[in-house]
Amino acid sequence: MKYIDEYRDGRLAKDIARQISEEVRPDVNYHFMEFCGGHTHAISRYGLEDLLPDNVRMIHGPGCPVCVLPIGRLDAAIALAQRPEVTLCTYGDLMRVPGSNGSSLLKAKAAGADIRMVYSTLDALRIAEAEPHREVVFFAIGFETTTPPTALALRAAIEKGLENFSIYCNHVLTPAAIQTILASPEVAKLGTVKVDGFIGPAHVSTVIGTEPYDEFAENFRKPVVVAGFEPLDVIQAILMLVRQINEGRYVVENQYIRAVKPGGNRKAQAEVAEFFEQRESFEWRGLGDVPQGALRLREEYSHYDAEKRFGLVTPASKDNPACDCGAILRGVKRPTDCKLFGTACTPDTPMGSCMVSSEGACAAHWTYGRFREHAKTKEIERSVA
Amino acid sequence: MKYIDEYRDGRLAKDIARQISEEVRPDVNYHFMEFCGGHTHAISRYGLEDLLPDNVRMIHGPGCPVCVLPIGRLDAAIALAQRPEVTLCTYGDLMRVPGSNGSSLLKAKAAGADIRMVYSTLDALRIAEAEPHREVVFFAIGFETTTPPTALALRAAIEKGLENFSIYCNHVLTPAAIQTILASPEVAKLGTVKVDGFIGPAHVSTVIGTEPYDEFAENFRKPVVVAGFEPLDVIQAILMLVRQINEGRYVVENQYIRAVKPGGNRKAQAEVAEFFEQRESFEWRGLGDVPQGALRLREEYSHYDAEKRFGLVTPASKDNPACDCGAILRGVKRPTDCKLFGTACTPDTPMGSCMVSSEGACAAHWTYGRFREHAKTKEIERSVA
Amino acid sequence: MNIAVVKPTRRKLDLRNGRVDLSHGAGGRAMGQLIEDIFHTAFDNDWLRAGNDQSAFTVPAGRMVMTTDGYVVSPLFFPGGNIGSLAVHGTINDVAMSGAKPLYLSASFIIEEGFPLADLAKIADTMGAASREAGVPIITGDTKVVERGKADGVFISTAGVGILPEGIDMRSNAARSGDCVIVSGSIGDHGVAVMSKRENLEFDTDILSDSAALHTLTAAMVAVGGTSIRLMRDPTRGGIAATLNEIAHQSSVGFRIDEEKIPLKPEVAAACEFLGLDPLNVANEGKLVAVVAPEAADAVLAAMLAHPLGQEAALIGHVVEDPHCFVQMETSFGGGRIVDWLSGEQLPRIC
Amino acid sequence: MNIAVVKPTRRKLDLRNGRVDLSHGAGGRAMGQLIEDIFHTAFDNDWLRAGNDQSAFTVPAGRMVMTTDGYVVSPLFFPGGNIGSLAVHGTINDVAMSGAKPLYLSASFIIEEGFPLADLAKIADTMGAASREAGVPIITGDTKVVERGKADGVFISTAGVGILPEGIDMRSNAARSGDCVIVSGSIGDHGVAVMSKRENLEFDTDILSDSAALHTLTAAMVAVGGTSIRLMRDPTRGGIAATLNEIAHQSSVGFRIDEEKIPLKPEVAAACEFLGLDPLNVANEGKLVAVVAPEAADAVLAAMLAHPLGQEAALIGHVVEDPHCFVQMETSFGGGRIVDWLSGEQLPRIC
Amino acid sequence: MCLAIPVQVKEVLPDNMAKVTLDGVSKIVSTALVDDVQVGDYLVLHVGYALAKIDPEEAERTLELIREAALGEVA
Amino acid sequence: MCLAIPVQVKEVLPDNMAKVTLDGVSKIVSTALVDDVQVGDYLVLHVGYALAKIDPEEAERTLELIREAALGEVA
Ligand code: SF4
Ligand code: SF4
Ligand SMILES: [Mg+2]
Ligand SMILES: [Mg+2]
Ligand SMILES: [Mg+2]
Ligand SMILES: [Mg+2]
Ligand SMILES: [Mg+2]
Ligand SMILES: [Mg+2]
Ligand SMILES: [Mg+2]
Ligand SMILES: [Mg+2]
Ligand SMILES: [Mg+2]
Ligand SMILES: [Mg+2]
Repeated sequence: MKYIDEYRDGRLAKDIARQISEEVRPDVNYHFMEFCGGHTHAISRYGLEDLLPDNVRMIHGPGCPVCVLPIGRLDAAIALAQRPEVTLCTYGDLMRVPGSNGSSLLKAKAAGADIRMVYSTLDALRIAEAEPHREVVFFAIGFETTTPPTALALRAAIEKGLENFSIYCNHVLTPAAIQTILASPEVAKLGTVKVDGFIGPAHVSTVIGTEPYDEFAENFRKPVVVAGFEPLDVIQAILMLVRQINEGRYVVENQYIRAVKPGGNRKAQAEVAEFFEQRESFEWRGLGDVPQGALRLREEYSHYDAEKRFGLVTPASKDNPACDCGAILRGVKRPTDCKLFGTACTPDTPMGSCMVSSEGACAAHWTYGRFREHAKTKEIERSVA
Repeated sequence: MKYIDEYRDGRLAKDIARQISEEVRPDVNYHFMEFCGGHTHAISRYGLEDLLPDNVRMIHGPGCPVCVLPIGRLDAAIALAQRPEVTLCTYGDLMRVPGSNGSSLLKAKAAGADIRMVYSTLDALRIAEAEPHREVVFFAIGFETTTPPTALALRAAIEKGLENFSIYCNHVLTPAAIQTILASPEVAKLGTVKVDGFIGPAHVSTVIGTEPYDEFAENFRKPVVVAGFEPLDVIQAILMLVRQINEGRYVVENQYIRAVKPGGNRKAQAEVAEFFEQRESFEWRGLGDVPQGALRLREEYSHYDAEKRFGLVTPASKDNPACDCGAILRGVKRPTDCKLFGTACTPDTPMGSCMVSSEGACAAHWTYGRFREHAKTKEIERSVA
Repeated sequence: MNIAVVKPTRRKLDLRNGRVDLSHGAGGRAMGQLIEDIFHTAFDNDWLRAGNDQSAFTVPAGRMVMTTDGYVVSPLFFPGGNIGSLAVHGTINDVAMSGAKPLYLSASFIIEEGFPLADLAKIADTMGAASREAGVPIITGDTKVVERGKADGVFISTAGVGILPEGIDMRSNAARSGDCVIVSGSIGDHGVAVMSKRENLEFDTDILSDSAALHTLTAAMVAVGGTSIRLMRDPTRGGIAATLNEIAHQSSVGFRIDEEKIPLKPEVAAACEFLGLDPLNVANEGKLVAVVAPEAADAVLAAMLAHPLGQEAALIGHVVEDPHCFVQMETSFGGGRIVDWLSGEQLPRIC
Repeated sequence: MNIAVVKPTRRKLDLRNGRVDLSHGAGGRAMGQLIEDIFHTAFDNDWLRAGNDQSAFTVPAGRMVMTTDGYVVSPLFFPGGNIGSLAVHGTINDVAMSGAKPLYLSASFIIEEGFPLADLAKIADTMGAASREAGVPIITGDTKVVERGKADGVFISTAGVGILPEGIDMRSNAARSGDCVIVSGSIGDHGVAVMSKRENLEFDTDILSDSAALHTLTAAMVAVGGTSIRLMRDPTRGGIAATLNEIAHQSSVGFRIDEEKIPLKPEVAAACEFLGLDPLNVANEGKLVAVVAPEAADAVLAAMLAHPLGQEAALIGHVVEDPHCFVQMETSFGGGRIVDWLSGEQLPRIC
Repeated sequence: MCLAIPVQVKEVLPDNMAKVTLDGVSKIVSTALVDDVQVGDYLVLHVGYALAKIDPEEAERTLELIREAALGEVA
Repeated sequence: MCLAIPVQVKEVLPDNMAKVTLDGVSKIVSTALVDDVQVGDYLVLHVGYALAKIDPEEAERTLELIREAALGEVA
């Protein structure tokens, strides 16, 4: 598969890893946050951490839209779907995310709510056209990648005069979240989370470009390397970060130059700007309220805004108190720090959203990496015996 | 079963039959038409013809609402049911009646039309209440018995404000049909159908009473005996007719006096009068246009009249040319006179409506009586051999 | 060496309020748990617990029979049983009607998303009890879940195998003129019990479905009747009218039966009047019709009367020569009539 | 004597434009005609034509197996087959995975009102052809029709029986550390072929379902491997990931497999990238996984490679001791990962 | 179309409904078309509605007449 | 959420749609977000929409850099 296989060459990865080991300073600990779940997934799926020297540590960021969706908004979506007149269209990823009191879209569907899994906003439009008597709501979530498709669907709905189509908008903005992390007490003051550099988003950056990161690199003096989601992309980005640190640089570099332009995709940006505007503030699970952290439909498209159309109130989020998702999303904890990980909480019986999405830190570690603890336990046992 | 079992005593029936044989004049042929399919069914089901002397012949009348429904109106109902917004509610009897070109409600349902079989008008109302987004049409057919329930359903729909309920009215009127038969050339002039007396309807008469028949008895000088649907009721009515003929009388007598009053059920009559009015003329299959032969909704209830609400046009009836239903319904032919009877046309593959309803002359003979021909054939063969 | 094995906590199925969802059919752990917690618990045997895709058993040399039926009854629960008891009894009976001894059953479940786990457990428990009572274990199964609106609660298809006693070889074309027709008890109970709970028809009656496994009855009959029993049939869909017509056509004979001899409960007769149905067309699930050579009829009937499931057995008529294959009945009124297959679906008549 | 027997004209089913309606399931003549014109014609054997409620066959003394599966695939027709071929192959395979020789099948159809007769005939014809090709006749069946909206076109449940060669007794808990894991060919073909035609997913590819009856392959394997074949499993729902995890838990072992050795068509890999799926989770219908004692692995593999259905067979890994029952895989990238059951339904991922 | 059966009233219910019975089978039906329905009354039931009361005396008289006719007596 | 794959354009279709392919698997997707799509172009495909073109030269250059890095050469 062109542009895939060549970036999955394990031997090259090992060679780069060796190079990283050679270049890291033994006295320095390198902490890099991969913002994106796509990178988290690649790191776990390909076991990249095994290749890295001990003093290079990856911190999983909040870059998974499923994981950062506050429970209150999921609860609101479930309540919306339960209305008899409503058909809720959603990407499959959200079906199993636990809401309050053990609810989920999957269970609501089983109990009778009309919930349809779609692959694309085009499918939701098609449903609205085919079933004019239903109120078809698209449960829009995602970063800058999924927002332009939502905008295009809205444009098409307006052109086709589809009065029964609306959008429950949960699109969030990456740069605002990175800003919040860097400015957070844990990172900025307390130092409980050390972040020496960022691996910047791959596909988000195809839309927004690399320019939005310049400000952070500058203001917070942290290097940022935008990288593709294939394992070689990630490991090369780590090498690039190590080199910037070693050289005392903190600029934005673009490893994913084959798809990302500095200015991003202007056409997509224009589509988004036409229909959406920034919210003053929006709750990200784990990060709390993020200023300018999300989008909403512009006033003139209120008719298509499910929040207004159905007078949705977002219940206060009642996070499961035993679930450490919040801390994990901030990089304060790792999945294995959670008492529920692998016992009460598994992908079959997820207690938190990080265990659902395959980009969630908990799910990625469970699905691909959990043998490592046991392998380590074994080594420890052996050395003790 | 009280009021059932006592009227099904075969020994009493045989005794009465013997009495009939004794009383009939050997030189006279007695031709009695049972108007009602209910009587036709009882005669076939219990083999009453076997008990009667050869010179007493029963002629099956048109008293089966399923059989007399013109194909054009059935086609209109099928077309109505095929509209995506319409749910057509119908008594089960109509499901298998053949329309034009091999169509039927059963096949239309299989092909996707929303057609529901109901037991009572109450069920149709319940559907309209439960599914406010559907246009629920009740396919109303039947004689004076089924009309009052339709009237009550309409009253309830109005009281409940059910805007999505309407009626496709095919209710027909018995006296008008009897009038037409008696005035028809076959009976009145040509004499191709000899009718010496009538067995009058059982349950229709509970509603309209016996008075409406007085006119015919008088004008056409034909005795009428209103009779119940149990076999003893029928055979006693035959005896009563034989006696009137022998005595040269032609009055209306009431054998079914346990349930029928001379004036009928005034309350039911008032309900019907409230909502329905006579049509100037209406096609009865077999009889052609019958003046004042049916009811329609009154002008003030047009909103509930599916014919007006959906602008229904009744296509001209294209009767299957090989099907003799028409002649059978007029008493001109018997089922076995039809070339298709028992070969191409059986209850499994009905070609005409008389083969569908168990009150249809063809179905009744097929279902219960067809062994008789074969028995006769056998006797003939034997006598020939 | 003492390696700590951390295993996922097994969360119990919520048998009170839970519902089947699509993950229960996807081949993952959720499905495994559904199967274990509900079906293995209810059916309770080592074949299933072994968790193979098939189950093994030992047979002697000889002739076996195999049968299958799908169960789609609505409503799923009715007086006297539910779809689960039907799925066990019905398939045992189809084995038993050959004269064979039923040995094992398989069960395939197709479940609609949203089906209450409590109802599924109740159905499975009923099946388990019916299979244990009959001594015919359910040794292998399958579970599929389909989206809401693509099934009707739950459908069950069972298959069954059994072994034939030496020399027994009943066939549907074996009825001969002069043979006796025996029915094992009152007709129409099952159909009336189910219809009494059907939406829009609801009526009240004490009638229970007759759903029962008839293999001990057939064994008793075969023991005395042997090859004199020409054939046996359980008159399910279409009632004894359909069964007699099938046999008549398959054997190219006619029947003469006597309405007065056919066992019929007054409530069933009354319910049929309400619905405009003929009890001869109404389904049974614990009755059989046997065609028996005249010389053995008395002995077979006596064996049936001595069996709890045949206490009301009756000789209702005879096989006659008839090129038209008519099933004729002398009515209690005294006349003759034909008893025909029902045309179309069994629906309440208005006419 | 020459009695004129007037019989109803048998009107042919309209196999071009006709549809299944409720009368086809009501136990009357319409049902009889549907069964005769479609199923008896397609399956074409004397067992069915005999018209009994069960069918009889002769077996030698010994051990038999029985299995059942329900088939609810959507869409019903897909590149390389349809629900009918699956219903035959899948159940033959479940019998064959025990090492048994499949003998007979039963088939239970649940059909939605309105289903085109042409499609039903096509499915039945495919089943007939598959069963004849495999030499495993469908000897008994059942047909039910449910109202529109209460099923999804057609569901088929088949059951199968077979006889085990003397001494063969495979069990799901028989895998032991050191055993070899062999897969009979490329994985994921079936699932991808089906998904390519699923509404909203439609993509174009030349991939065909691998649907096939594997009993001749298993016979060839058993012939050389005998009791050294610990167990065999067809990796259907959940793919080889589910199969290996099941075996690991049932046998209390772990697996180490090597991604590079697993046969995988480039188009299947590409389709999985499109859909965000792991080919290890994708269903197969003509493949098997065998766990074989190391000393017999070469011979078994050679026998498989020599068989048309095993030409791409490959040894993909080994059984290891592991109290966690992990299925671990060395990725082609070089790292290690766990291969887990899929959680929830197999859906295209967006994340 | 005019299938109707005689049923006995077991219970008079609100809204012109009644519970009626025939040999141990009971059902709730509309009595809106019949006046003054009492427990014990027999009704002619058609498509879920009572159409008429059955007059027990007339029923007995009809049976008398039938029996007489069977004996060859002219009423 | 940002799963996306590189696909090649096989056919440009009306209404900003295109038939794209990856190793023998093809699908119709929206190219409304990308300008000037030509047959042969590689696109980044996400939830049915192309988000960006892939620049073949930059892709090659990235691979070069990776290979150099693997050899221990500093770019
Ligand atoms: S393991 Fe589960 S409960 Fe714990 S943080 Fe992760 S998602 Fe939350
Ligand atoms: S037998 Fe059939 S075709 Fe002939 S008159 Fe009767 S209904 Fe019509
Ligand atoms: Mg809803
Ligand atoms: Mg319609
Ligand atoms: Mg069967
Ligand atoms: Mg059966
Ligand atoms: Mg299975
Ligand atoms: Mg049977
Ligand atoms: Mg199986
Ligand atoms: Mg299987
Ligand atoms: Mg059957
Ligand atoms: Mg299997």
